[in-house]
Amino acid sequence: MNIKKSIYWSVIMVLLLLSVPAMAADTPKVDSGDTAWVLASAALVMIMTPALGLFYGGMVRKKNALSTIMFSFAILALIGVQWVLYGYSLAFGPDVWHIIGNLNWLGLNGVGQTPNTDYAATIPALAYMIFQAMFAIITVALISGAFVERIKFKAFMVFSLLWATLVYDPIAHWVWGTGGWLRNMGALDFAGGTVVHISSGVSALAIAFVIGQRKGFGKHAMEPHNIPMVILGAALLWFGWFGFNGGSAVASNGLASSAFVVTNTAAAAAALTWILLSSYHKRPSVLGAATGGVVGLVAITPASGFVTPMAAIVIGAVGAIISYYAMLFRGKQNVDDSLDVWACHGLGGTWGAIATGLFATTLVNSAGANGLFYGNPGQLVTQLIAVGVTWIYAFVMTVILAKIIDATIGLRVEDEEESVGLDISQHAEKAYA
Amino acid sequence: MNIKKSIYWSVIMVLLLLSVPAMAADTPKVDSGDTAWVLASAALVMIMTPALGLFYGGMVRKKNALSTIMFSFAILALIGVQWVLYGYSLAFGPDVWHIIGNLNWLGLNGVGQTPNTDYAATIPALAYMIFQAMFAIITVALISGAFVERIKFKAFMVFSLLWATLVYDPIAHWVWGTGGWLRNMGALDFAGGTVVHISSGVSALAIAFVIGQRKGFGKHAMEPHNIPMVILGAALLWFGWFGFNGGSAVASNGLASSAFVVTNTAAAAAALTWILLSSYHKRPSVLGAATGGVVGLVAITPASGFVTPMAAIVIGAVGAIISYYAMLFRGKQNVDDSLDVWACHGLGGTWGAIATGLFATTLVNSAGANGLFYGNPGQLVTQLIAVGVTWIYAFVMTVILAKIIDATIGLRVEDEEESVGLDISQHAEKAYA
Amino acid sequence: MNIKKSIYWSVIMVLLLLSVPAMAADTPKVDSGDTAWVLASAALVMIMTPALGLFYGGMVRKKNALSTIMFSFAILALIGVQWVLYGYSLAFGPDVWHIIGNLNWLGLNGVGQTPNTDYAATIPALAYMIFQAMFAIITVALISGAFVERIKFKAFMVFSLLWATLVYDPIAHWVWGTGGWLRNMGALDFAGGTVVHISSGVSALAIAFVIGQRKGFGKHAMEPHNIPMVILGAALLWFGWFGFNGGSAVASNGLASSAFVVTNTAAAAAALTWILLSSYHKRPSVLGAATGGVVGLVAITPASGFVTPMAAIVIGAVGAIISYYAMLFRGKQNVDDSLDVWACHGLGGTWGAIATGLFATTLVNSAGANGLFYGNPGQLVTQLIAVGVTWIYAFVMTVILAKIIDATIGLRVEDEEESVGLDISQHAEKAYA
Amino acid sequence: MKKIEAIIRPEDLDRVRISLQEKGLVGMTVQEVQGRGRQKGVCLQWRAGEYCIEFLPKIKVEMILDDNDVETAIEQIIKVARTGKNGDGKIFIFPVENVVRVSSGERGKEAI
Amino acid sequence: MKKIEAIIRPEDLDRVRISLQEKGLVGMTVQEVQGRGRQKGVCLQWRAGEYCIEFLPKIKVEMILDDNDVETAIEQIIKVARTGKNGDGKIFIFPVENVVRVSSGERGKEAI
Amino acid sequence: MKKIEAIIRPEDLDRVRISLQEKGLVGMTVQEVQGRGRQKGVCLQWRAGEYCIEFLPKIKVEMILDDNDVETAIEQIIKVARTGKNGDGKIFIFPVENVVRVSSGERGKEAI
Ligand SMILES: Nc1ncnc2c1ncn2[C@@H]1O[C@H](COP(=O)(O)OP(=O)(O)O)[C@@H](O)[C@H]1O
Ligand SMILES: Nc1ncnc2c1ncn2[C@@H]1O[C@H](COP(=O)(O)OP(=O)(O)O)[C@@H](O)[C@H]1O
Ligand SMILES: Nc1ncnc2c1ncn2[C@@H]1O[C@H](COP(=O)(O)OP(=O)(O)O)[C@@H](O)[C@H]1O
Repeated sequence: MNIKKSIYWSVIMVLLLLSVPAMAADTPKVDSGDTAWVLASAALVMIMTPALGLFYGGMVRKKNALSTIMFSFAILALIGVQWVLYGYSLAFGPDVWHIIGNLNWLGLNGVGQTPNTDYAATIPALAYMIFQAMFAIITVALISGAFVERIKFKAFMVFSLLWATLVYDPIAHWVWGTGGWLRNMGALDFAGGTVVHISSGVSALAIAFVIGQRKGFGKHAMEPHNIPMVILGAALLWFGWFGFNGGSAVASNGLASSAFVVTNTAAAAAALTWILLSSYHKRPSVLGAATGGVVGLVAITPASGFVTPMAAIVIGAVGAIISYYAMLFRGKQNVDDSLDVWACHGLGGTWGAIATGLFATTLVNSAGANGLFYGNPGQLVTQLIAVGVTWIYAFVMTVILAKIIDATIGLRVEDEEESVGLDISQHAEKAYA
Repeated sequence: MNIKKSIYWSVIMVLLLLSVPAMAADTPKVDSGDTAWVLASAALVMIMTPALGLFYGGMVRKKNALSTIMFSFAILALIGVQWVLYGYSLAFGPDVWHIIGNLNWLGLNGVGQTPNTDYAATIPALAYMIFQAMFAIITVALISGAFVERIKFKAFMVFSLLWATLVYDPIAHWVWGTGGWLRNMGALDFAGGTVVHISSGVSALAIAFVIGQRKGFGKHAMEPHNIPMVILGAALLWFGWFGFNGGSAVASNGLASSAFVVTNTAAAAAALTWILLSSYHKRPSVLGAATGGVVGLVAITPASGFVTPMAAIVIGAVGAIISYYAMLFRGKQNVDDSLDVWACHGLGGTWGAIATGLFATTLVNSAGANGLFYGNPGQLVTQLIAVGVTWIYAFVMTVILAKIIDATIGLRVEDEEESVGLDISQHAEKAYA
Repeated sequence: MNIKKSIYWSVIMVLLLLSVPAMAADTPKVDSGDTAWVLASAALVMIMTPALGLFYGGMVRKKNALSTIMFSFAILALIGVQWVLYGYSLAFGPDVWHIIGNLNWLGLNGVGQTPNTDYAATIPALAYMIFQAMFAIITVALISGAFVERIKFKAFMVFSLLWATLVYDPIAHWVWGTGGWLRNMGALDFAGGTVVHISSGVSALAIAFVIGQRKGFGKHAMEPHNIPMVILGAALLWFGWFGFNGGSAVASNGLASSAFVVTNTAAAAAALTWILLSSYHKRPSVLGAATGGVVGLVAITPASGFVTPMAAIVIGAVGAIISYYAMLFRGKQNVDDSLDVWACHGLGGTWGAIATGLFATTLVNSAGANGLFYGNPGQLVTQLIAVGVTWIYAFVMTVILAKIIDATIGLRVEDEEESVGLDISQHAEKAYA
Repeated sequence: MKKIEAIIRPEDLDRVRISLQEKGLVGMTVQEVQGRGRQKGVCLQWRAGEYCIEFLPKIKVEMILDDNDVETAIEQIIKVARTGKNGDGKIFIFPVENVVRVSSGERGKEAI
Repeated sequence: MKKIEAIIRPEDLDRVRISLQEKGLVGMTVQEVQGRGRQKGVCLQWRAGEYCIEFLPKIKVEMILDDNDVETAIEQIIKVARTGKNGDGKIFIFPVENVVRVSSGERGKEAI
Repeated sequence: MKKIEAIIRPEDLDRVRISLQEKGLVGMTVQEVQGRGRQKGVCLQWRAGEYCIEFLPKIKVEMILDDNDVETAIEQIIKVARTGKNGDGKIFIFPVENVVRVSSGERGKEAI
């Protein structure tokens, strides 16, 4: 009796005691380690955008070096403001018909220092927001590889703002936003194969069609003016990509570590593959190694939270092969997607999204799904749908936007301005004295 | 009775159990997440100093490129040692008359692996110390923009050591040290508007007066020799600034995230504003975008732990406008503060400190205070006092130090050495072969 | 009675309650803060390898700039794959006879998201693995300073793969692997004085002997083509080194902070010492400051988890003096270890390993040991043995490998290829247009 | 034999080269130079405000030609590089005493 | 018409340009060169120790002038660039056969 | 007095300089140029595939010489730079009217 009572009361006291953390679990609690990793990751992703500017800038002619670097830097400014004002709300705000966020979070209204458990239960909502900001920024900047050396700076800024708003924000909502229809369908995209790479890569192709070739394209050599700058850019991209993929776990745990590992592995495998391909065709290429590394990073991005390191080697290597031959192919066409955004990001992202449908395994991420090779062909179908939808939407919307801008303020600089170079003609500056 | 007893004992047992963490709370405990973030932040702030070297180095003529980069790199070495030997003790050591730390912590004596709860309750005292070291380093390096292309290297080193000891260490103590008089007064300076930016920016103006103009100033064009290098520097500064401001929360939490967000937002808004200003006056400037970004980072620094993202947009944009016109003004005067440290950091910091008095809100930081716009005009007054005191102290002390050095070892190189360039004349080296 | 019973049951309940975390402690638990710091550190160490490429690349002639940068970048790819496939298993896998790991962990089999308590109890095994991967990568890349401007790219790749497998992986096992014989002996090497720096530095000397001097060595000046690039590389190395040493605590705690602090302090002291040495002999050197910083980082590496900041100043300064005069000495010999890997890393690492035997104190790290100055001469002996063994093994193995490669595919390019430069002859690329 | 030095706009180099090649004039040496003449310098932007530089980037094309080819070369260059505006550039003609081909030791016209 | 090529110290360029402009001599082409002559090379620092280079950076100023202007130009250059020490530089004078202005097709003196 | 302009391979510069110095010919001005002649351009790699450039990096060595030294200089250059293959380069000889040394004002042969 007494015993029973003692037990009874002890249990009650213990439950009471336990209820404190239980209650605490109701109000989501910020984990300092997870927050540290996501903030560090946001910083890492931020540096990727100027790094992209260097990566691209080193590949153009000297007279357009600054202009090319500026595309990325200006996007950091432009989308840095757009995202905070309304971009985040459109992409991640409360769902409207599964296609877009509403404007409740305008000006980050209600995005505060406590977690939003819809997206990340253990980090401040602001941390998640700024991590996502960096994704929006770099995606818009990626496109600039398509129209370097000939676009009007003003047209570039207008295009970028519209594209971010009408292409990126919706796609991000579909795939990542709570209630987004592709997310609901079960499409897997850990860190942005569709949202970031297909959207930008396919749009690059589209705008390359509209703006047309550079003067002298296919006739005169267009020498990369500073390959060490390209390598520096690639290295910083690789470095930042650990935040891009690793941070997409929005926690500092085994999954983040796994994503980090496959990221490095795929990049290494792809760079190595590109070195071998270029050796086979001519010589082991330095520019090629850098390009290969980036392509491997692209390819692993959507899969990075779902696959094993051995799969990462395959994903990286195959990604490199696809992009390599796609570049050769594109070079022979009349399309001047000057820095091969389509071949690198469009196709790299497409392959990565498909590979996710092949190699994903719940052994790596129990919150994910199995792919074809783990007995779930349905996932591949879902991935293909997500890929197809993103291709079509991005391509069509970009053509429309580009045509409208071309018809109004004009996309392209004057011939003489192009000859002189955009640094002088658009910015009244020279890269080097 | 029995019930009561059971309850009684259960409660006691439970309290006993709970008392373990309670006691643990008395001895401050290191939080691994907070420590991770502060260490990462210290690394981020460290890279800012060589980044500053590149930022400045790209803006000078080729013959002074190395010399300019060296200013920052040498300070990393010099103050890296000074801080550990006695600088930290002077700035943060036990208070003497509210104006300086004593020398108890000489050689980091007593600065150990457990937290110093005066400064940061959840990270090792050594982590706080090294985070602060990076602030001392970059502040001294910032001044170098004023006297590039003409100072004797030796004079530079002596000046820097004296300035760190007699200007930086005291001001840091006043504002941040336990017992410091401005801190006691309630002056808010989250990450260094007064301590870092006003102190360096005003001192830059002062030493520019003493050392005089470069030969040919206002007569010949002095072309920036490598603007991509400037952009790289600015990008790394932006990147590192997340540690500068975000790390100043000395914890990995909502406040750190908020500081991170406003940092990016202000920088973006300022860069965008500068692009627009330069478009209005001539063309959208690349050098201007980089400069604007840095100015936005400066302006938000003191406010970063106290204001909302929307306030950050205003702070960044207004900061850019102030610095832009201040540069135009300075350029027309006879003062050769060559890389506009005063216009960027002196005025940016001043505006930021004042803006803190306007926009600060305890909604963002309950440990802070409200500013004018949140009903507390007194805070603005406090801020103005802190600003005024820092201006006067930094200016007067720097004039005195510079004059003494000029009268003894001489501040300035010979005319011929200046013509040939400091790389050859001071370092017997050439930047590029 | 009742009281006793109540106590009795309460205690049982409480123990039951406690047993949950107790049991949890048996299955090692990932700490988010420790993981955040180790992942961030892995990213920091990763950037060191391309940084090394820039550091080395700026010091060679323009015609070999890309080739030199490529050495590091290609290693990132090559060893990034090797490590995952079998390198990690050889170095850290289950011990075989205290000299090598077995192949159980081939393809990272069994290296998962939970901790391996043998190496790091609070972070995922994958995080530890990738952190270590970055060490293997940079070590192999370090050697490349010895044979720049004349090695065949293919020979370089083959050599690097063999060296990683037959030299690095075993030494890493001896010193760091569970069961490794030097570890069992009590040799202290916190972050790689023997494993990383002696092994690479001594091997550099060995391969320099085998490959022979560059054409014109000692006759024509071989101007560093881009010193700002060297400084950028050194700055990123310094930045990354915080992860190298700080991350070697494999936790985010007081020890990590201490390692971080001594790292910065030794680098600063060494850079300052080199500035003074060069001033004494000629002028304060910029290239020298960068070199000094790196040498200080090398010297503190093995000691970084065991010594105080004051010891770090001595270790850095003495390291700089040793390397400075070793370079002067080497320059006068007929050995063309072109970028002085032996003087910087071989001797810096040797001095650091010995200094660990002098300055180590359990006050800093209770899991370490005391050195001579703290009353334990035995530690110095152990350190000397570890140093000696590493010297001999690395030297002999490298000579053998280099000779075999030379006899088969040939180590060195044709004279004409060397004259034209490796960028064109090996890679069909030009660094700058 | 004559030497012509043509100072042209950098963006015209590719087209000048091709137009000369069409006439069989292949050998040439080019370099980047800074020029000033009737064409004014250019004002570039500083961080705020601007600064003006006195020299503009130009390309100097040097060709040693047989006397008969001089007029052809001049025509071809003018055809491509003329816009009629200041800064189109100049062609200078100089006497040459001899030419030696290093690889063969040939001298004179054969060596061009 | 003559061509003068003046090899000067890089730091003198601005002042040389201005002093020539004062006499109405505006047209010129300049380039960075490496020179060696009586002035010895310079020893620069390596990481430890030093290495010596044989060539020093110089500026070459080329002007095509009317015969009457040659002496003026020489005077002006000497006025500014002379320090009396080795390395002040040299002025070479060459014959010119003709000048063509690309924009107008003018030849001879008018085209300068 | 003559001026010789030798276009050589960049990798030969050090040896050319030394071989001229052996004969007491020290004064010279060199610059990096891009050349094209019988030697074809080179095809470099793009990220995938390749592109071909028409110009190759060369070094131009300019020397003003006393008439007597011209043949010596030519010989020395040929000795070092000849491989017998295309691209060995050319030496052009031009007349010089006068030389002025800036530091002393000396003219003519003394000034070389
Ligand atoms: N007198 C001169 N001597 C040497 N170079 C000249 C001279 N005049 C012009 N040049 C070169 O020719 C270039 C074009 O000359 P400019 O007068 O601007 O053009 P244009 O004659 O076509 O109007 C200049 O930039 C300069 O390099
Ligand atoms: N004989 C020469 N041929 C070509 N260039 C020369 C000759 N002599 C001198 N120079 C050039 O003139 C520059 C100055 O010559 P130098 O003999 O050093 O000075 P100075 O004659 O004023 O004492 C050299 O750096 C070189 O570029
Ligand atoms: N007619 C020419 N005018 C000016 N420069 C020339 C001419 N022919 C050759 N050159 C220069 O000489 C270099 C070597 O000429 P090339 O015909 O390739 O070699 P080689 O005559 O030794 O076979 C070229 O790269 C170019 O710079």
